[in-house]
Amino acid sequence: MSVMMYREALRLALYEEMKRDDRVFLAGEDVGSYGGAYAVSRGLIQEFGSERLVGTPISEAAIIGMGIGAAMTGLRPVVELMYIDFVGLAMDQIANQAAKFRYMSGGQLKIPMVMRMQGGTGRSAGAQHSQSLEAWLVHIPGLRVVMPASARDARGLLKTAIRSDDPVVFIEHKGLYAKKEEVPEEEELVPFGKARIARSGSDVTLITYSRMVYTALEAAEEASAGGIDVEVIDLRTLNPLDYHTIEKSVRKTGTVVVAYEAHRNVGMGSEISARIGEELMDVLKHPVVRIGGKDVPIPATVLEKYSIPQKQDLLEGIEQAAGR
Amino acid sequence: MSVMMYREALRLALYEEMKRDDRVFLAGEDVGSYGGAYAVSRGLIQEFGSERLVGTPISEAAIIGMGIGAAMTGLRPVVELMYIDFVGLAMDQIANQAAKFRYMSGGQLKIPMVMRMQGGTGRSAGAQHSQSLEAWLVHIPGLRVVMPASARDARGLLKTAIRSDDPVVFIEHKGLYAKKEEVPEEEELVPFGKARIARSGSDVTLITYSRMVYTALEAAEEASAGGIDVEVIDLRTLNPLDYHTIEKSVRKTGTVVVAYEAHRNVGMGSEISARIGEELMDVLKHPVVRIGGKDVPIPATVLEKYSIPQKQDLLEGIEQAAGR
Amino acid sequence: MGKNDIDSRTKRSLLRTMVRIREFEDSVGEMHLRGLTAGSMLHLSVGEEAIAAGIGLAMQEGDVFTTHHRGHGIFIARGGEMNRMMAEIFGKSDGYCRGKGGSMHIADVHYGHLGANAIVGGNIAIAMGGGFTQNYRKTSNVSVAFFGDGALNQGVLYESMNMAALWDLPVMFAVVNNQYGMGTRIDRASASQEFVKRGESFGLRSLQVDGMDVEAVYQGANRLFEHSRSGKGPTFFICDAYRFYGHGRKDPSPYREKNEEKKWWDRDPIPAYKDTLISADLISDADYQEDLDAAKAEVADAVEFAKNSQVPEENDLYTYVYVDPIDASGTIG
Amino acid sequence: MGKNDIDSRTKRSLLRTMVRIREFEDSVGEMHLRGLTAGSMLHLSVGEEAIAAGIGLAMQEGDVFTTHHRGHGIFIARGGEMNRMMAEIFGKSDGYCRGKGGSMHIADVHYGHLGANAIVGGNIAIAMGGGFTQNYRKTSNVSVAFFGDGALNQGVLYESMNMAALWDLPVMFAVVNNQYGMGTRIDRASASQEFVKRGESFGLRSLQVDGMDVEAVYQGANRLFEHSRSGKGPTFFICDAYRFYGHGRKDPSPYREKNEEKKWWDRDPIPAYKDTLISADLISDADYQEDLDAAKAEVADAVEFAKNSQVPEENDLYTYVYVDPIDASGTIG
Ligand SMILES: Cc1ncc(C[n+]2csc(CCOP(=O)(O)OP(=O)(O)O)c2C)c(N)n1
Ligand SMILES: Cc1ncc(C[n+]2csc(CCOP(=O)(O)OP(=O)(O)O)c2C)c(N)n1
Ligand SMILES: [Mg+2]
Ligand SMILES: [Mg+2]
Repeated sequence: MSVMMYREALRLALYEEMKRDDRVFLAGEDVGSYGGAYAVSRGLIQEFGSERLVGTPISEAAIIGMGIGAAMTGLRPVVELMYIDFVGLAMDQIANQAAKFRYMSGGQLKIPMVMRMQGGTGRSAGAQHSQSLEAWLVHIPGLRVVMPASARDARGLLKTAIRSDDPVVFIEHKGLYAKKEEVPEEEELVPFGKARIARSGSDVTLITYSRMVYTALEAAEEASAGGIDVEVIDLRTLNPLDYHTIEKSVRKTGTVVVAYEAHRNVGMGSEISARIGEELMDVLKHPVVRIGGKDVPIPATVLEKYSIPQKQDLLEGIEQAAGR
Repeated sequence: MSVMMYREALRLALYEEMKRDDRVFLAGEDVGSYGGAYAVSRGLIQEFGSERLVGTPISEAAIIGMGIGAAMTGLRPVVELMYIDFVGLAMDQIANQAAKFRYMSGGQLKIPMVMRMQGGTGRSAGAQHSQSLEAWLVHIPGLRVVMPASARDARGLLKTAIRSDDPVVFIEHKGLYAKKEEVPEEEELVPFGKARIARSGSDVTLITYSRMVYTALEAAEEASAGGIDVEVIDLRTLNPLDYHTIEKSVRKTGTVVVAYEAHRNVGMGSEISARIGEELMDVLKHPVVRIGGKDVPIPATVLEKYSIPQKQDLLEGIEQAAGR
Repeated sequence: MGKNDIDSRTKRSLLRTMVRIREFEDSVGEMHLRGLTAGSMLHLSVGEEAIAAGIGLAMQEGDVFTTHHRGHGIFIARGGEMNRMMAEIFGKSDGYCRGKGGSMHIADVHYGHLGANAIVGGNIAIAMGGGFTQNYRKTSNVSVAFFGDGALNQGVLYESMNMAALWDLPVMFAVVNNQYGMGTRIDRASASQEFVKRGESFGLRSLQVDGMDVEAVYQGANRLFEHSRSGKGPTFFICDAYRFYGHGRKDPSPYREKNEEKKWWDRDPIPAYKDTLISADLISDADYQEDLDAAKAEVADAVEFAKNSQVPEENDLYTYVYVDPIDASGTIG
Repeated sequence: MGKNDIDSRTKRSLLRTMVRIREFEDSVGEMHLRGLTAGSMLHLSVGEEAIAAGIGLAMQEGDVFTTHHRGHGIFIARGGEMNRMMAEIFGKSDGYCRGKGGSMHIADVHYGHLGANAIVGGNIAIAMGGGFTQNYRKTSNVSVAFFGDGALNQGVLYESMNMAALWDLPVMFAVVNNQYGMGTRIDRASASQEFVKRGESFGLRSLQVDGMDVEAVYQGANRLFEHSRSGKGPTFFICDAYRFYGHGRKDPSPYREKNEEKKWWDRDPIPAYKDTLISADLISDADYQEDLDAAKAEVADAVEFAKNSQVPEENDLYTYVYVDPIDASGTIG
């Protein structure tokens, strides 16, 4: 094991996959000599040159479209949108083209492309630079959606994403890049569709993903001091969703909190809560408690923190679910 | 009352509002002399001229952006995307600009704009012309989302939308344009946030919206023959959502079916099911039954019909919910 | 024979290709009117055959392309098999897309067809990406984006042209200018008609030709492809033609002047070219008749094939959403 | 005095405006380094003052505009109140956006500012819509979209230019070309630098000027506005300048040659213009000192104002999401 930052773990994955397979390249705004807005690709251009670390103009739709065409013709592009907030400029390419062409062509075409993007709050960057828009992407069949929380998963899932033959939306969290964690020396591929039990517990199942995993772990520690033993599930991939792990945990605890940073209304948490309510009502001791981001644009400045769930909110949710 | 088609009811609303307020105009591809792809605006150009029936180039992002700027400066634009499937080209303008500028400007700017678009299956038009993407829009605070099922509501809600000071996404259904219904002679404004009981019943609450209301009504009739009395709720507006009416009905019936044409995963139905499960578990006699579109791209051709809920699916859902 | 002269075999091919397209389109239009095709939409390229044939025959093996929603003719010019095209348009299992795509989404990796597209402009950046691969792999192949005049006002075109020019990608942006986007005449959609300048201002070698003149298209395409194949970057090729039928087969185009239609019908690229070749003694009447008969037979076969092919079944709904299977524990979200 | 001559009052105003912007920007940058501003992002327009002053002073009452993320200077030139700007950048309740927008979303309906925008190119079509209203109402006002060279490759620019040209809207597309988009030099982003041609090819009256020369900018803007105010349609105005600081205030711009930076710093628009006006006896040293002192005082006041303003409270989170109240039965979805 070596200790490295989330951004370094991502860089390691890119490095390993680009070394392994010369069809893999990275394209996006300032990914080359600048090294990426969050320094994920820093240094890679020295290794791979500007043919494979392709700095692009500010043209989000064409960046994704280029990746689709390159993937259809045999390359394995990793394309980057600097912020997930810009995905609205490219949703046609992502949802109408990348997601659908395999199906529409009756299985003839395949699009082995990873779309890296970065979201979430934490830098008071305002309503157009702080969003969590994964719900848009999970809603569209044909895409895979991956949201790693830990450095280890960041590396292992990015490698799996690059080897996947399907278009994968890979969403990093801007608040995690500098977080240090252990990552195995040896190569590791983390499979899609397998959630991680970030903390095991017996009283309450707390389901979450991406940066909220850490808030959940803190809340779980505090709750355990109060005698509530919380199991924290880190979903890791939202599509495919590892419902199996969710179900097993809920059958054990009978109580669920779902927490997510995105707007609460019609979010990933809505789907999880709905599905548990529909399929596991008989084992639920208490209704699912769902805690999402507020349904307001995300303010710049100090107001930002009120717009997304804080540890205290999760704690209250845990207590509520546990019937305290 | 006079009997008219859904498209005529929409045209009537446009006519009435344009007559009443000369700040109102309609802009979109082929809305002028062509009369709109689904003939909604046919004939209006003769009345209002090309200054107010503005045929645009095929530039979805700029169409919405133009509407935003026009709305900010005092006009009341109705802009049209020919198919909701094209919304991916304009999501930045809709979700980052129209939805957020009032908030980001601390209440200084307002955007009284209606974005008309049209979705759904029924014409085997393929994966890029048949989608129901309302979930993307409902997820974004700052937008209103309206989906009329009946001709009467089409007119009354469009009038309310045009008079709203907020950006409204107004989603028509391609399968409804030719449907004839009674519409009052006198002016009628249908308020936002009020669902309609399309059929009252006591055993099962069936919640739906847009064209699926008709499938629901048919299924309800058949179920009643089998002794299950179904209440059909037509939501009419998805944001604001009339949860009050939902709750009242669910408290009465204790059994819920939610049906929608959009992809099932992370859809509007997920939110409704989640919320009922979370807030009304104590009154539920049976878990919520949720029936959505399949999580596959929508095929052109005969396969289309299998991709969205049919009467038979709703009937089975009703029976399941009723514990038959 | 000079460098730019066209040999007589090629001339006959150009004519034959146009004839094959016209026969296919006329027939598929007829089938649509008879209710035999699946889906409500069918866009014919009758009147645009010289563009499909001219560019299509200038392309080479290994070249790739994408088309807009009006792409039957282009694909036929690139080798598209009428049987599987017709079956797809009928919505049948033997169709190119197994009945999932329909007229607007035909694709064939084998012939380099990366897909027809129902989003105006949606195919452009994808073709640019095909050129990216060709450049990455240092091939001398090209990639062509075919699109209509309506797509000239989709922003992604300019993003794509800029990127292609920036990296000298071997991409042709080919405008099938049929003067209309649905009911909107080109001058009501594009403020300036100086399209060559648009391309040049982004650094593309640009050319506009009479798209009713198949030789002009063919020679123009050859010149532009030469530019790209030799590593000099992308090109912008505007070919002016006319959409003889309506936007969809059933659209009577009330928004067009009958005079205007007549003017263009009089310039129908097929009979004129046939006459030219016959008067120049490059082909005989019998040659032409042979090609026409063969085309008719090919189309008739395709109709039979399509009729006899199976309708997809409910289970087919779920195939080809993803490539990678997900192991048992992961249900698809 | 000839038609294009600038009177001395205006010259002093141009200089004073640049000085006010520079003082504001230097101060706000300092506050950012001291951690007094809210949010991680602060983009300064130091080096671009001549563009803001030159276009800003050529605008008239009733004109509207939108800016990109680097818009402080432009807004100051259009009347923006430093107090409320500074308070907004500090994230305070007395800020223009009540602490919800921050540096990148300042707006002021009163002065026609329809909002700064953090999406590159996101503001362009909105300004075009402002021009739509002016045309609809038959005013002689104009609408200006200010954006950076990076936005030259966003498709929505070309969609918007085409629409504006098609309908003769009084819109200026104003490029604040500071040679870089983050770490990407303009020639690595735009294949061709012939931007004037890009505008012309869409039918816009187009002009490129030295954006370090405030009089050139002012005169160019006047000429172009005249064109639009007289109903002749939109214009495209490229002004070349340089971003003296990094992309954000804290970015040391390692990707730029120090030589290049020096070359541009040597062309700093403010001292040069001051010297010109003084040597031409149009203003005195004392005049300049007076203006400078006033600017410093104004900025110092703004800082005090911002410091003393309240921080927004949790409840403020929920205001201004919508205009229309929803009656009691309708919970917000
Ligand atoms: C993004 C988008 N906007 C609108 C449409 C609806 N539409 C389909 S074809 C068409 C006209 C396209 O004109 P053109 O590009 O000239 O192609 P043509 O039909 O003339 O071959 C329109 C507006 C669409 N399919 N996609
Ligand atoms: C659509 C979009 N893509 C990328 C970004 C990230 N970004 C912010 S500023 C910037 C550079 C913009 O360059 P330019 O337009 O020249 O403006 P400048 O910063 O030089 O004033 C980038 C890439 C963004 N905000 N929006
Ligand atoms: Mg056309
Ligand atoms: Mg710049």
